[in-house]
Amino acid sequence: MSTFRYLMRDTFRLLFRHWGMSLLTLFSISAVFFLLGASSLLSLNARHLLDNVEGQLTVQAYLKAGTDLAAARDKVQSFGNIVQITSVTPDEALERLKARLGNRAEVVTLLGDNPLPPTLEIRVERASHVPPLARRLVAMAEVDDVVYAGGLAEKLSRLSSFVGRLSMAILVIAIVAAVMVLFNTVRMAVYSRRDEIHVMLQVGATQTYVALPFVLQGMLLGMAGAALAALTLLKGYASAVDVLASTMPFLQFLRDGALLARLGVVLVGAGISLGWIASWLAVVRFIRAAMKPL
Amino acid sequence: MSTFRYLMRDTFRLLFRHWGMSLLTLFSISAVFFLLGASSLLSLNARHLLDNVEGQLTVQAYLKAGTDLAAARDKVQSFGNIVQITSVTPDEALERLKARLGNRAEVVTLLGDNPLPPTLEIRVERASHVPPLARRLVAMAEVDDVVYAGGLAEKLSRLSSFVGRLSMAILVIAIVAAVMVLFNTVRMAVYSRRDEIHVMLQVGATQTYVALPFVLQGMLLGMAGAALAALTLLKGYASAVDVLASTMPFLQFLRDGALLARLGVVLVGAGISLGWIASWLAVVRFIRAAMKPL
Amino acid sequence: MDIRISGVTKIFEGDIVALDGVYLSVGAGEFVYLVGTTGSGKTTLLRVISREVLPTKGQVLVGEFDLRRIRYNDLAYYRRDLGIVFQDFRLLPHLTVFENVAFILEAMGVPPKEVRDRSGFILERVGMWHRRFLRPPQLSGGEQQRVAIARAIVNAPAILLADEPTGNLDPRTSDEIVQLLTSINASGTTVIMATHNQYLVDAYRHRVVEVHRGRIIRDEPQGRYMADVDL
Amino acid sequence: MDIRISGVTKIFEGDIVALDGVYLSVGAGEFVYLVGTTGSGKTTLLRVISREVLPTKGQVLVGEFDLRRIRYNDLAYYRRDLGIVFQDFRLLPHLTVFENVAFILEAMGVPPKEVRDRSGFILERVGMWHRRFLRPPQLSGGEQQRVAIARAIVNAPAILLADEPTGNLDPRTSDEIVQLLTSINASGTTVIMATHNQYLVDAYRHRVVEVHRGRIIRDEPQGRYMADVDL
Ligand SMILES: Nc1ncnc2c1ncn2[C@@H]1O[C@H](COP(=O)(O)OP(=O)(O)OP(=O)(O)O)[C@@H](O)[C@H]1O
Ligand SMILES: Nc1ncnc2c1ncn2[C@@H]1O[C@H](COP(=O)(O)OP(=O)(O)OP(=O)(O)O)[C@@H](O)[C@H]1O
Ligand SMILES: [Mg+2]
Ligand SMILES: [Mg+2]
Repeated sequence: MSTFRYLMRDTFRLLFRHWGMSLLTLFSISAVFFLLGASSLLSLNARHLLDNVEGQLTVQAYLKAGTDLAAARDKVQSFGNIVQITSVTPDEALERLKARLGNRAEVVTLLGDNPLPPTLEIRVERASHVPPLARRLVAMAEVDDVVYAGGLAEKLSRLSSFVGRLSMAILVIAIVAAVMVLFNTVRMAVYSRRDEIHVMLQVGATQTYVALPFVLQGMLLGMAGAALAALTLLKGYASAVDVLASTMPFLQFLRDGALLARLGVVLVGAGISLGWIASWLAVVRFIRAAMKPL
Repeated sequence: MSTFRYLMRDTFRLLFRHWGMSLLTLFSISAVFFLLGASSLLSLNARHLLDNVEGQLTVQAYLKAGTDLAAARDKVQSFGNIVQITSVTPDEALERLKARLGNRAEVVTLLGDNPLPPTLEIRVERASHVPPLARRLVAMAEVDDVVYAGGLAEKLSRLSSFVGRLSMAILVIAIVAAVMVLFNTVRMAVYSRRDEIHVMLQVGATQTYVALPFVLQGMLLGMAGAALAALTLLKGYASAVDVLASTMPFLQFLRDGALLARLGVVLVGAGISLGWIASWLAVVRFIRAAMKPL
Repeated sequence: MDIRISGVTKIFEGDIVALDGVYLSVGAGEFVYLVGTTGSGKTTLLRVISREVLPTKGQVLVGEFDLRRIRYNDLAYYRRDLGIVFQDFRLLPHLTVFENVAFILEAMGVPPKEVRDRSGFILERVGMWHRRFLRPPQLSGGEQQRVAIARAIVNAPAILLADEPTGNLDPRTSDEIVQLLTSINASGTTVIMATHNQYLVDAYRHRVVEVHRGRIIRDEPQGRYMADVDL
Repeated sequence: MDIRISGVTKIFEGDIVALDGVYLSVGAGEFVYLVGTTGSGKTTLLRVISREVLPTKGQVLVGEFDLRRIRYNDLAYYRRDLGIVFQDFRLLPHLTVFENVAFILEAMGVPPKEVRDRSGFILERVGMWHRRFLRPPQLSGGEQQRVAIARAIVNAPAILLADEPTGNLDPRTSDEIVQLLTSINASGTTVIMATHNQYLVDAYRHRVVEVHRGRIIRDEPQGRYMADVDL
């Protein structure tokens, strides 16, 4: 019980003795976690945007005249990654065309025999699924021609994988940076109290008693930094989305409160864990070295 | 001469004694300067983009029939912020219309008397100049109606000022962060050698002799960090522009080599100066305190 | 706890032989002066007993602990049985005199009230109570030394290792300190005191062990000591 | 350089009176023992001379320097005329013995070759040349003290302030050190040495100044000293 009191006192002494260092760490950690959160939001938003756009991703396969639509449809269905297939018979296609032409529909009668092919309209899930699907469709004997927004789909899929890789890289960099910053702060705290640690170990303090204040210091700094970052991020995100949505109304941004709250919790959790790991690494190595006899 | 050798030796000892701290500082400084450079590039690009779009920013002022075009033109000219004014007489306007209608030009003859008003086409420099200009034009007695791409211009000007303020904020934050990081590193270096500094001052070392290695340490770290950031940034920018330009060909990115080189030089210069200031602040306060008698 | 040192040799890096085949037994409750010229190995011998130094050769047994084999976790508990007055004091400059003494007890988990009482009592005893709010850099050399002694004895150790505990004290205060150590010894604590002070060795008779170039060259039981040795 | 201290009082925070109206003149080339009980104010008096401590009242003149008025830039040059053996040594633990002595000369801008020669010579003289590559924590207490003395005299100071320079030395080495200080004194350096060692004060006769509770209570010229004072 009394040990706990001593522990708390020592932890706060550590935090406040070098308060400049503590503040700096806090801000660095916040910056790193802000970056982490921002990149998560970016990639979540990119995915969200793509989902919206991709919802309308359709490949049209014009079949050879006289092909059995149902059979072709079953064949295509087996390809996988397919959300929906709509079969359009030549008659249906003609009806649609007429509807679209409105009061000039009588022109269609000039076409004589219905020249429109039976068609499959295939919806896929992801932009990246379009090009392979198109290639497989072209290879089918039944298919006469394939039409799809190839450029757009491919661009979207490239952009999506770019954002994915970017936020992955940021994730890795941010974690490494957070560990480095925390490790270094605790290491400097340990270093600046090296004589004290030596003496404490020499007069019979256990490793745990010596290490715990440093570890707690690291965890508190990690937690506070991450919490600060999460707060700033979520507040900043709300207003950024407001500004961006009004200038670029054609883009759909993510505004899912539960998801954002979960992001905040994940950030704070990561802050605590990284603080723990980093300070443990920093202090244990030092204590082991200090305990080693000459 | 020999003093210089001692100085160099001590500076490198400082850098390498706590190499973990030095490395961390290097990376933090790099990150900060990277941010700084990236935000500069962002705002330069935003400006560049806006310049491109704004090159075509035109306000059309339809004057009342019978107005003296030249007088009106002179009046508008005095408003300022105006790149170019083209006067279009009713006859010229009619000719243009005919030209645009091509082989259906004879329709114009059905209009009878020329109904087109005399017009001023006013090019401005910035999107933000459009709304005030339009307001002043509407207020003129000679003007019948004003036509401009109001929504677009206003959105552009909001976006532009948003980017401007964003990069200004980043600039300030980055400078403060760089100074803090450098200050703290040097302060910790000073702190970890506090006994040494005390003894040196007590045995007759001058303040300059004691301070210089720390100041040089700060400057070298600032310089190296900024240089690292500049290199990564300019290399990264080149490939980012390649990717972005191929996915968004409708956007014009900045690719002016001389400008980018100048940005690099500015970054490195800022690194050196901030390193100098921060470490000077860190060490001088400490030395003054150490020199103070009890 | 009795101490048995057998065949201990310590060679530091750079082929510096600090101890060279030392055999020494100290029974529980003894008082031993460790004398010898500068650099003869007194401090090293004390550090072997506190396991700050691991012998290159030889065995050290203290109570039931074999210091070669002791595990990290046991080491902390072993050291709680020791009190050490370091030759260079090693007080913590950030803490006040009072805290310097109290933190030892805190590290052992003693409750705050008892920590206050025992620390205060011991500071009274070495005559440093009136300086309890100062920090070590604000003390004179002799005052620091007395705080170091207070810290070493506050946990009522079974063995007290005092390395030159009177180096910065005037003769009168030195007398008082040795009287203090003697009374602690009388209550059962083993005391090993390294010293250069010939006067004290003469005045307060105890067993005398002389070290020279890392070897024990004399070991006189209490009362048999002759004043011609090199301190 | 001669030292004139007139009416110096030093009151530390907490109303601790360390010096209380001290008058003391030391001529150039004198050798003065400063004696007195623990906490009597010897170190404080030496720190007043080195301007580590600024008196609350009174005047200190050393050579042409008025230590109350001395400017920051002059202070460094003033201190180059001093050699100080600190009671707690204050060696730099990261530097080797050799570097600990050499860096003083380096800070004065002495060329590397001369730095090497002079440092080596002085380390020979205090008998620490064979330990030149070790760092202070690897030295015995007495060895550290000798390095501290070497550092204080390497720049051939006009005034040498030695605070308890034999506290960790055995009698024989203490003799050697005082002989060394005496020979330095013979070459013109003023020496002020605070000590608790009655034997040395008796054996090597010099002027003796006794401090008690911050006051000078005795000032005996060389040879007139009587051994009944409190050290
Ligand atoms: N860590 C170390 N590395 C190298 N040599 C060491 C180390 N510690 C001690 N020594 C050497 O071992 C010898 C004995 O040192 P020790 O400190 O035991 O002497 P001592 O008897 O305590 O002397 P003193 O009376 O001066 O304190 C010395 O010559 C010293 O230089
Ligand atoms: N910075 C300080 N703040 C407060 N009190 C101080 C400070 N420095 C010294 N003192 C007090 O002034 C008194 C005289 O100290 P000083 O160090 O001069 O004694 P001394 O004669 O050198 O003793 P010793 O022989 O033990 O070294 C002591 O009681 C000490 O506690
Ligand atoms: Mg020793
Ligand atoms: Mg003193």
